[in-house]
Amino acid sequence: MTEKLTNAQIAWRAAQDIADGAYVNLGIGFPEMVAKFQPPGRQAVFHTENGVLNFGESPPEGEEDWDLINAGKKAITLKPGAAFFHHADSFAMVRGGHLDVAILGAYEVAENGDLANWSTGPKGVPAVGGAMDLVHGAKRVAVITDHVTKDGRPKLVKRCGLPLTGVGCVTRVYTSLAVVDIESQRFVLREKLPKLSLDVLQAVTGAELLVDGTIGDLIVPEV
Amino acid sequence: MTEKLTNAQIAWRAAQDIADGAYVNLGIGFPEMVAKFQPPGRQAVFHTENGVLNFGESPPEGEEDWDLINAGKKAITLKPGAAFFHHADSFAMVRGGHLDVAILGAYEVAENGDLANWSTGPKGVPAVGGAMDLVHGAKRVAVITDHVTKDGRPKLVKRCGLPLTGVGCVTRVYTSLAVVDIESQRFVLREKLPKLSLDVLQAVTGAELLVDGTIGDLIVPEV
Amino acid sequence: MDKTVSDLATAVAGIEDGMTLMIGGFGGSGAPIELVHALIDRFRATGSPEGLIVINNNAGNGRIGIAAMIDAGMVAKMVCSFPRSADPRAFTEKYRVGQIGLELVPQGTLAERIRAGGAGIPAFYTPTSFGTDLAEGKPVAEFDGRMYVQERWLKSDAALIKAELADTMGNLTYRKAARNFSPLMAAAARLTVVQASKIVRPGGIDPEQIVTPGIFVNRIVEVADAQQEEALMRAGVAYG
Amino acid sequence: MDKTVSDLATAVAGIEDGMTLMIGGFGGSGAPIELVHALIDRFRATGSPEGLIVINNNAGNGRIGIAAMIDAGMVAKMVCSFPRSADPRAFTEKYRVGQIGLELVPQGTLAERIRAGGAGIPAFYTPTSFGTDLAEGKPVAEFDGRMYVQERWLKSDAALIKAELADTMGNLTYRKAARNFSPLMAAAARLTVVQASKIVRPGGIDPEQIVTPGIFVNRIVEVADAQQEEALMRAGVAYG
Repeated sequence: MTEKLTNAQIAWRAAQDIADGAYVNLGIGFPEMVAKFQPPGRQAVFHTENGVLNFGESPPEGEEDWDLINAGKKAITLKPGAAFFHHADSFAMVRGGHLDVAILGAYEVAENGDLANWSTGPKGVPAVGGAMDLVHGAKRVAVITDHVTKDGRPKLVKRCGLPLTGVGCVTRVYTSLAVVDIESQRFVLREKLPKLSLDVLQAVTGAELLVDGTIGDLIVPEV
Repeated sequence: MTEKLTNAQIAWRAAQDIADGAYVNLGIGFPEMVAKFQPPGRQAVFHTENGVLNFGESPPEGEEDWDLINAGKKAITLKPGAAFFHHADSFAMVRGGHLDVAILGAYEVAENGDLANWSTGPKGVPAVGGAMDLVHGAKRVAVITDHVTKDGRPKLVKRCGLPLTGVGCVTRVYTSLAVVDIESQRFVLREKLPKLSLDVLQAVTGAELLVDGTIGDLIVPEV
Repeated sequence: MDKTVSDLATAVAGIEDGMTLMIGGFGGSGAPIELVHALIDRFRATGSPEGLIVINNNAGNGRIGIAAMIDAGMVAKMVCSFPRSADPRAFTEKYRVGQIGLELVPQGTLAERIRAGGAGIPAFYTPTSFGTDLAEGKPVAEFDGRMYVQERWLKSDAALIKAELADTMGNLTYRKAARNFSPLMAAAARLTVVQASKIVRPGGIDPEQIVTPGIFVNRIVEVADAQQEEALMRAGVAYG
Repeated sequence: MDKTVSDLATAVAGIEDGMTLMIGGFGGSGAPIELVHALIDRFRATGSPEGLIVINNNAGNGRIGIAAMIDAGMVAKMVCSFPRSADPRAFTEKYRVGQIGLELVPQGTLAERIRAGGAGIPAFYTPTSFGTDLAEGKPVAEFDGRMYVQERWLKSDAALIKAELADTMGNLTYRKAARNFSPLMAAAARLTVVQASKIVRPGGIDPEQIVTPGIFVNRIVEVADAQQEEALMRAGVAYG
């Protein structure tokens, strides 16, 4: 398994499923990259938990306004039509089902839709941020992740071993090898890298991959 | 019992207990009159449930702005430092204990602090408005009322017979004859009209009036 | 993204029989008269929508707006805090003969239930109404030695809202005390329809001054010289 | 009514040992650095206040603000959603050796609990954290077929808030995303202390644009050129 998508390519693939005008929250870190890859002609409205709708890219270094940041504490800019609001209103948007999509990273995703992405166990300082709210709020919760951990263990699993972020919340996973939906508490394979055999993919996946109809080719440009 | 305070005089007496800078909600109707009688040098900030703080008197007829009204749907004006807010924030002020005083009318007040002021029984169309919220929100809930009903029955009673607005919520009652505190579920007489004997007052009161210390003279100017 | 629609009929399309409908306003302030009348026009032309559950602080005034909806026979039930307004004839007449239902809710609880609906909070506890007839049948609980009543969220199929400024993305401001329930209802409805005095381009409203962010709004129609319910009522106007 | 006080020391007077203290800000945006440092100054001079429970989204950054309070030994426990910031040394060092407590709360639940504290809602239900370690020991309930966790309000003895404009009656606006938790905390604290970039006369802020009405504010102090926590941290500044 030498061939796999880069993080940017995973983000690109996820971005293709975001409709024009969708309200979207991108998790801190890797998921933030999704914003770069919106298809031409589509413009999503990005939400950040700390009280901004419709923010844009980072300003050039030296031009930061540190009162204008995103949930990852990075400096941002505003697009026309942006709005500020306080934290309770911000999480009313999240919890109240007003976001169309949340795209988050993962340590583990289970075939029942459970997600673990906030704690790697009892060591260190625990920190949860807005992840637990996002997984129970957005109309669609998607995950982007490498298909396996750095030491080669599956991140798509039968049941999560790490502390959960949310129960039965994830509906689609974009990985470095495949696009997998979660339906009726099972992984359903939608797309895979064209040269990758189903057997090899299954071998690096911690639970059974169902096939329901055609498996699409996961073809992503160099980005 | 020919001599008693007018409504305006009852309102005047209640107004004397409002501190400078207090945040105050006055119930619809008779209690609204309290605003007129603030002692010189004191300025309360009046709250209306429909989302205005620091409103002033009614504008002259013909100059009403019907987007600027109070809870009684009367046209109002703004004082400098006024603020608008939505209904959830308005009742956060009420329910969250941010008002110093609410002054309300009453059908009945019981010695245990129960108040009945929203329904005279099953006939007619019931309507409650913000009364039930106010009685459980303000730091001090006071009632202004005639001492007896139009047909002479006591309005200060042992237990309310009419549907309750709130349980154990009233701490002071200003009537046409007396000022009565409610302490430890008992009426404690604080002031009475100078010429009124305790016996006569007790006879038109539906529960025992305790005396705890001096009874002040309830002296109110012509207003 | 442009949420603007060209006319009132399009704005209220999709509001159908039996739906729950939140309507902004406190008395006449903030009442979206033109949207309500557009819905009445459709009912007169097609017989629909009827059997509506309408959520508003009041139950209509005079013979216009919600009162005219009630007169027309479109409303099965009102959810409100104060159905006795200056001129509550329309509601009172139907209520007395059992032709309209009423769920009476304390005003702050009404506001908080709608706020909860928009915020994804299915239930909360409030001291309001504890020990009264309006708490009958509701769960109660003690917290820190005080008793509270459990109340449930209110959501709706649609909301009709009157705003002052809107941008084409649905960001809104309100005018004075016309704000009242509208920001809460905008968030609690599946379909939020707004009449605004003026529609501006995105960026035409200072991001600091937006009261309702566009995420809560689905459709906007410009009604430049909106009617004021209180003025209509005092003039004795009847709709239709 | 004039809620203005002349200096920072007066502004933070009355915050005593063992109190629960809400501090506005999300990361550096909205952090009331000058008020926090005034409290540290008093601690250095008098040994008080200490044993504080501090509520903030984070647990301090670098060697300034809340981090400097932790360094100084004033904080017994943090209530926050994300104690791992860019430079969380101060908290991490004390946490690892058991010298500081932590109540970890999901960010939206933290916001809603503070909002509930200010709004007189002792408890509410949220889907957030259901089935996770952070829901352990909390009551759960089913509504409409879905499971929810019961959460309690958060109140505090005092709140330290950074605003943009204030009028002398305590009406406030904020600057951009510096708003975050501050309007909620202002309502949830018994004593709300505000540092504002500018204090104006009543009427100096448009009533439509006030974010925090003055009823939630007790004291205001003008800090014209307030420091920005993020900039201080990047410059490697340590307080004291």
